[in-house]
Amino acid sequence: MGMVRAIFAHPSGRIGGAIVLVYVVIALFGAFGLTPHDPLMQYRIDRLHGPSPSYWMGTDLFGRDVASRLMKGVGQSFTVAFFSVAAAALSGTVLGLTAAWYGKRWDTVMMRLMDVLLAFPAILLALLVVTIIGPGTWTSVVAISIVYTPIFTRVVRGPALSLKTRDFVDAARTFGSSRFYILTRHLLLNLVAPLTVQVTLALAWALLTEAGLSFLGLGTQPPAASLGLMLSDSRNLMEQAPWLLAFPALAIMLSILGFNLLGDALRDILDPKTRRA
Amino acid sequence: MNYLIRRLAAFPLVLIGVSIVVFIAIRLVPGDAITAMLGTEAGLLTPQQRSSLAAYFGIDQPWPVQYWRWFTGLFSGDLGISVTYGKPVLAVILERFPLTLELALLSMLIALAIGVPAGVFAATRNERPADLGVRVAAMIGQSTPSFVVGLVLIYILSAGFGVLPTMGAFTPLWQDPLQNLGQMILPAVTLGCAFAASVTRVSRSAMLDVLSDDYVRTARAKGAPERSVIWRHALPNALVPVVTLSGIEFGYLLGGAVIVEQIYALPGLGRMVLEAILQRDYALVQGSVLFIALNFMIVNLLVDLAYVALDPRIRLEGR
Amino acid sequence: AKLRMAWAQDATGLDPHKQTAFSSLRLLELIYEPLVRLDAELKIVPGIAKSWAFSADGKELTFKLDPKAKFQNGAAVTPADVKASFERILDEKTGAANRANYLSIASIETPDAETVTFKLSQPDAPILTAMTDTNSSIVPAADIAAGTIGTKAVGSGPFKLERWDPNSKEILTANKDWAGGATGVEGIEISVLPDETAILAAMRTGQIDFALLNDPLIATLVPKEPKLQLNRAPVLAYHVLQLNPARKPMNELAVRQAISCAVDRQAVLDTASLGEGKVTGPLTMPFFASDPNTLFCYKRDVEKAKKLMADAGMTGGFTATVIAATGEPPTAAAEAQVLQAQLAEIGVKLDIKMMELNVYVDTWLKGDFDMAIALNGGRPDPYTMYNRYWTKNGNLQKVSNFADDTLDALLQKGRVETDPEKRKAIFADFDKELAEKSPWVWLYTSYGYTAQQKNVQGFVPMPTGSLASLGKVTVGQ
Amino acid sequence: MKPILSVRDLHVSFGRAPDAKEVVHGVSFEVGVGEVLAIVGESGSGKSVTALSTNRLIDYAGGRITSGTIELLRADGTVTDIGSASTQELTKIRGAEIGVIFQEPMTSLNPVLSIGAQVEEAFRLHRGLTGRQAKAAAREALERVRIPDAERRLSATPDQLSGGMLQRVMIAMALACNPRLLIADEPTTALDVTVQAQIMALLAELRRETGMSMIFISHDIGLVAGIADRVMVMQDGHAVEQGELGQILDHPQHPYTKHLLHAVPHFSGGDAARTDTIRAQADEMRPTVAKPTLAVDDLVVRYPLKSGWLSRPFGAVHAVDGVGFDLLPGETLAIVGESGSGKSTTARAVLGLVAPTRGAFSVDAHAARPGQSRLPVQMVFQNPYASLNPRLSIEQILGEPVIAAGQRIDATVRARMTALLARVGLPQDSLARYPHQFSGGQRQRLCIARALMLNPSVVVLDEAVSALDVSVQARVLELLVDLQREYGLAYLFISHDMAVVERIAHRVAVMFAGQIVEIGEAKSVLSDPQHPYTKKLIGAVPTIARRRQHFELDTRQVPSLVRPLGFEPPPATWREYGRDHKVRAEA
Ligand SMILES: Nc1ncnc2c1ncn2[C@@H]1O[C@H](COP(=O)(O)OP(=O)(O)OP(=O)(O)O)[C@@H](O)[C@H]1O
Ligand SMILES: Nc1ncnc2c1ncn2[C@@H]1O[C@H](COP(=O)(O)OP(=O)(O)OP(=O)(O)O)[C@@H](O)[C@H]1O
Ligand SMILES: [Mg+2]
Ligand SMILES: [Mg+2]
Repeated sequence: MGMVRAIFAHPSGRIGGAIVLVYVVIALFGAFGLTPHDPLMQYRIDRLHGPSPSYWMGTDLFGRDVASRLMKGVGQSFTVAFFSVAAAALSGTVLGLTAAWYGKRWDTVMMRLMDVLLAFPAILLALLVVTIIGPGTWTSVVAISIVYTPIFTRVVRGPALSLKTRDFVDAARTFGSSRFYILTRHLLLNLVAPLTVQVTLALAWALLTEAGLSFLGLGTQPPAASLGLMLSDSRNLMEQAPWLLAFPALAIMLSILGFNLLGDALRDILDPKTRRA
Repeated sequence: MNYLIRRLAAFPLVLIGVSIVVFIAIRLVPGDAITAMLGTEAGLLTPQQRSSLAAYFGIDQPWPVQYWRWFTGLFSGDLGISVTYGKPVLAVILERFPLTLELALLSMLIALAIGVPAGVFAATRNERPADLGVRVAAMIGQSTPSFVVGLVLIYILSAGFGVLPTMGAFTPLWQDPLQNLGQMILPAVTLGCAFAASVTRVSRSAMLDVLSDDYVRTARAKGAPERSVIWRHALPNALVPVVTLSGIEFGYLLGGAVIVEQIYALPGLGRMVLEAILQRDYALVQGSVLFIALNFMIVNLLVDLAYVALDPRIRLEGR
Repeated sequence: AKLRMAWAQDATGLDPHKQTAFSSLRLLELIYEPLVRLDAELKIVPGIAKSWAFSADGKELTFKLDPKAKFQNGAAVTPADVKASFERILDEKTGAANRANYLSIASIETPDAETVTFKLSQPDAPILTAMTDTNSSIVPAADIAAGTIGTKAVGSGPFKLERWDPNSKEILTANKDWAGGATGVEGIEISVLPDETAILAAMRTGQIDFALLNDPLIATLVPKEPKLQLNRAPVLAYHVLQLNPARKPMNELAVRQAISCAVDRQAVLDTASLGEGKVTGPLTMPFFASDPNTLFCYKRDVEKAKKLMADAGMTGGFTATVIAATGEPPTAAAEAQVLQAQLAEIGVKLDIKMMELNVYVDTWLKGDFDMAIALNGGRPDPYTMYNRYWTKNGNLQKVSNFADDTLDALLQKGRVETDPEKRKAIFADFDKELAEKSPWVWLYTSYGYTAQQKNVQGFVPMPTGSLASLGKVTVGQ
Repeated sequence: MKPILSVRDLHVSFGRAPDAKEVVHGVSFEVGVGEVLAIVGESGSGKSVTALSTNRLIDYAGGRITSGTIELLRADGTVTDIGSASTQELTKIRGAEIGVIFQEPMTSLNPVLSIGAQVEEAFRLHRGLTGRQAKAAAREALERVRIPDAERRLSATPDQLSGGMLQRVMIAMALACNPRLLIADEPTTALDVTVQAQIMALLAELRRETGMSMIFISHDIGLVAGIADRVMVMQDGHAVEQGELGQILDHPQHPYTKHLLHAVPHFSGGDAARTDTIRAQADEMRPTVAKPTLAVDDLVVRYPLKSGWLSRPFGAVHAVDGVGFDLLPGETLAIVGESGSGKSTTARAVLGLVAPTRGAFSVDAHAARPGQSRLPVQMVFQNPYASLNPRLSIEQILGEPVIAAGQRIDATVRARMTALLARVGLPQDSLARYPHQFSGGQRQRLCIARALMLNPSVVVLDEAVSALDVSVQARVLELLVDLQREYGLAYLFISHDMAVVERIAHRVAVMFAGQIVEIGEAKSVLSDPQHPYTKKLIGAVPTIARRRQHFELDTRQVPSLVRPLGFEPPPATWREYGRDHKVRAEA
């Protein structure tokens, strides 16, 4: 609760928090079907209608209400972004922590492995994952989390290496504290700040990556909507129906803006240097 | 020196790892060169026809045999023959690489040329309106998908102004530098946009950290003018994170920028890999992934070396 | 003048006997020529052969070659080249795409320097149409012997391939020795612009004279440009919803018919292709095609569909997965979504599964689907077009999963019949029967699009999508 | 004659107008030409802020001069009001007329620029020198501050020089343009005593040479005694007292000044050493107690150095080389020595944080009571900020050793926590708080409480009070002594501060280059050092008694600890002085 108050006391946290909150509300409305129209309903006679009082953001090729689909899509995109980032953060943290702690060969092997993953073209990775578990929401989650794991590994490993040499870790060793205790309480707990910031950044990037995957048909499966899919579906209709591109693009930009602002605020709030005592 | 040799010694191991993963990965994906070539017509082939085509594409042997053949070929610089291009894989890659390198360099140049000054500017006006303006612009730049930027740019230029750099018929730099730059500028700007945005953000926060360091105070105490304090004393110390970011992004770009290459019809590595995958050109996929991985590792190494050049405190041995 | 041309998908190879991809054929037909060709009405006209004739018993087909026909290396096209080309096609090791159409060839004879005679084991009317295919092009016997087919393109067509950077560009120059006479342009420079919006942008700024378009969403923008012209030609390829009659409940005739009745084909066409096309039955070639309104349930009838479902004991409907390839055709995802909405009305719940093209092809060839959205290629001859699916030993039985005595008999009858009118009657029955048995739900045929600057003259759009008429195209100032 | 600097009623605040926090409340002082004004006071009293206001560097830290005048007498005889000077004018004044030396030489030099470039810059900016001339001037400047081999150092970067060396570079830079006023903000706090002595000597000499004025900031009155003409004492942003050096030292008026002079430890050459020597009693009266709690014999710690392709070792850093001592219950052994002499490494080896290359140590568990932890040695680290995990609550921090020992946090443990907190003088509600909510001294008390959670018999204190403010230091020392008496703790106390050592140690061991060169009873060693190194060390300690003492300049380098592979030092021979005092004989 103190956290929430701190975010809203921070100037960019206030804006970022408000944006993210609005998105969450929109996503919840979408999830509970509180949309102006049925997002899957095809109003044949109203195909490719521009924004109007009955269709706030116009209709798509099928005569479906863009506003309603956007509300659904936000939920879908956020789900993918949230789960993939959570998975990447979790595995990246475990790998980064152990790499930093055990060092030596394990560290070398892990970091080179991460290099391999980073060096791999993402689409090949995605294609592979897709054929193993079939296309869809969870495929995107797995594919995106594989792409982001090395990044989290690096983000964790660097500070963990320096935390490892801090006096309180030495102190813990003189008490004979268990490795697990040291790793979780002394290292991990102090990584919360960089991790939180990275998470908000990764959330933003995951939204874009989901768009890229949908572009290749590997992401969300139609007729479900995600911001990325709506965006890539609309590219060849850009001239006939610019609203099809504009609204999802705006939605993505605004949400990323929100995450970034929130990330900036969290960095300030969680940084002991700038934290108010 | 020692460090360099040890890092280089790790290359082959990583590359072997990459090669095994890519070899298996691409074969696990359904479809092969035959379905890629014939599409649904592949169903008309008799088993005899199919096996002779498989032999033609070199995919008739068991996987380990195929791998071994390919792997031993590597030592004589033979990455196999691309079935799409009918040429040695290495030749195909090297043909495409200059463009990719040029595009990556250009976008990085644009990103650094815009991002660093913008970041520095914002940092020196911390929390004032100018700073907020730069930050919001950077966030917008970072959050716009590159294909949206590309499509909108093309549309505005062609439909709005009736001008467009030559699409397709790509001219290499050494044939006609002007024509080449004309073709490269839009894609480079498209990529550079998001890149510059991240550079701006990173250099801003690095500068903010550095500006509160003691030696900056020392420089001021010496009577150095503000310009010199910022550019000569502070900036070099803020470059490490900027180099890290640029290195990672540059490394990615050397793997090709699929979407931008696609939109602007540039024959770069990214599209080549995508098409090689779609056409199940196994040798080309393997060769290019290996090549991209090698590039990535070299860039990483260069970044590490750049750290040392930038900051004498950093020692490589422990890293 | 040079013709500056663009397309989104590049050729994938140069072997005219093996390459079946639409994009490869468009390039190869500018370089190679078959014995005979089709014109815009799909009538057979001379190619390398000046004239041809079936023997009375229909078991011998004789061609007289055009003495002017020359390969781009200067050598004349001889009966030996024809014989070698067909032998290459027939050789199982080649893996030639068209081999199945020539199984009736018993031997090939070359009595003199102008004549080639094909001896057939049985009368085979469709064989002549098959020979119009670019996949049956004549290549130099010497190149076959040298094994350079596929790496070096030497044909007898209007243009010579000067340079090919796959997925980037092709440079073609006029073939001065072309038997068809002088070409209208000095050469063609083809750019591969993978994004069709970029093609349109390049045409708007006058960088490109002529382009091939796939996506109706882009094509429909062309007529709005004052300097541009859109050419559309109805094509033989058809959009279809393939059912898998080997899987429950599609094995029930009533269920399949119910699906057919529940589909509003015009609506699919209107939405997915912006109305660019024509609702069609199984046969798409104008000469054989029936009026769609005479076919089973081509008028949407949801009540009837529901009744049929009830008859099959499926009142509650069922769930099925429909596969479609990403971007191939560009309308696939849209078609799937419209069909999904329509079938939902009779309780059939479709799950759409988009696949990368090769994965799709692999799955399709295994017949491993409940339903599939497909764009299947058409052939000028009904037998050639459908024997693979609907004869009992058709090569693609595994895909169609549907063997039917009536259909099989009709196809065999049509194959040996050489009188065009009688053939037409036979295939009309076939068309009706196929629509009624509804193993698949045929939807519509779309247009093949080319766009050009208005100063480009002489291009003839073809139902096969062929660009062969580029040989005579001129670019005005 | 006019004073060079005259400050009147200076008020400085931080933050923007509405929430501005004033930290200097109306300070006035003058610095005469050629005079040294010392500003003393505890941490946070506003010394730095006052000094940095005189060239408006405070602007860049977010500070603002809200009222008052600062008048500087320029070289050309004019007087400039710094408070209203333009930025251009200030750039001309800074460096040229007012030079500054900061506390932390390690962080105050730009790490990415060469020493030469940084020193040259001063000449470029104010003298208009360029190229070779600037370089030559920089070399001369380095020579002037007695940097050996100046030519070569020009191209070195700061990380390649020691702290003392860097501080000389700072001085060279500050003096480059012969400023008429030098601000030295705690220029030696981060340095060893011996190095400190050298820097002080250098400053004194340079001042004689150039006749510049100086503002010298320190919290160590002993140090000030050696250099200042006049002293200003600050407390909470007020100048509570100022006057001639002698007057302040001999007749302090303000209670705070008195406190500074009397309550905080000052080195007095062994006179203040502890007399409750356990060892003497043990030897004479209770031989059974003579069993040491901790005995260390021939401890060796080496860090191998590797090079070449295959990382072949070519030598080793002999960080600790054959150290031996023992420690009785209730006794304090202080280890002194300058930076890098192996003090911390010895402590870390005893704690098991580094693996000794050789040597034995035994910890006598029976010496203590039941309820003993598995590790009867506990540690208190130098930096109270760094040794407490900022994200754990005090309850979690105190509970950690208990959990590590495999016990649960129950009511008895909690009771012990509160009792210990009360014992070290912390508020009762501390358990739910976090480290950042405590001051430095309080944090060090927390560390002590944590070390005591499991009834250790030995506590290792590595520079445990060095980071604390002088008056806080005194209180923590008292606490330590009390706790020692109460629990019979044995302390291994590591410090470079002789004044502190004098207050707490029963015995002193002097380390030099990884070896103990002198060890014995505190009073004896401190008042009558035998080894030349010990003599030098003690001679370098500034004291009030040795007022205005003339420091000797000494530019010798510390010996390298890097030894070739397989090198073994010759066995030590010891000479005995008195009952408990022996000295290593020089080879
Ligand atoms: N940049 C700043 N922002 C806000 N407050 C500051 C800033 N710098 C110093 N202060 C406050 O001003 C007061 C005086 O600080 P100053 O640095 O002058 O103390 P000092 O006497 O030099 O202490 P020390 O001996 O620790 O160096 C302190 O309360 C400090 O918290
Ligand atoms: N991990 C290590 N690897 C190599 N050398 C080391 C290592 N740790 C310490 N040393 C070296 O061992 C020597 C002794 O270091 P130590 O930290 O014990 O000195 P110290 O007396 O505690 O100094 P200070 O007063 O600065 O704390 C130093 O020369 C140091 O450089
Ligand atoms: Mg200070
Ligand atoms: Mg130490």
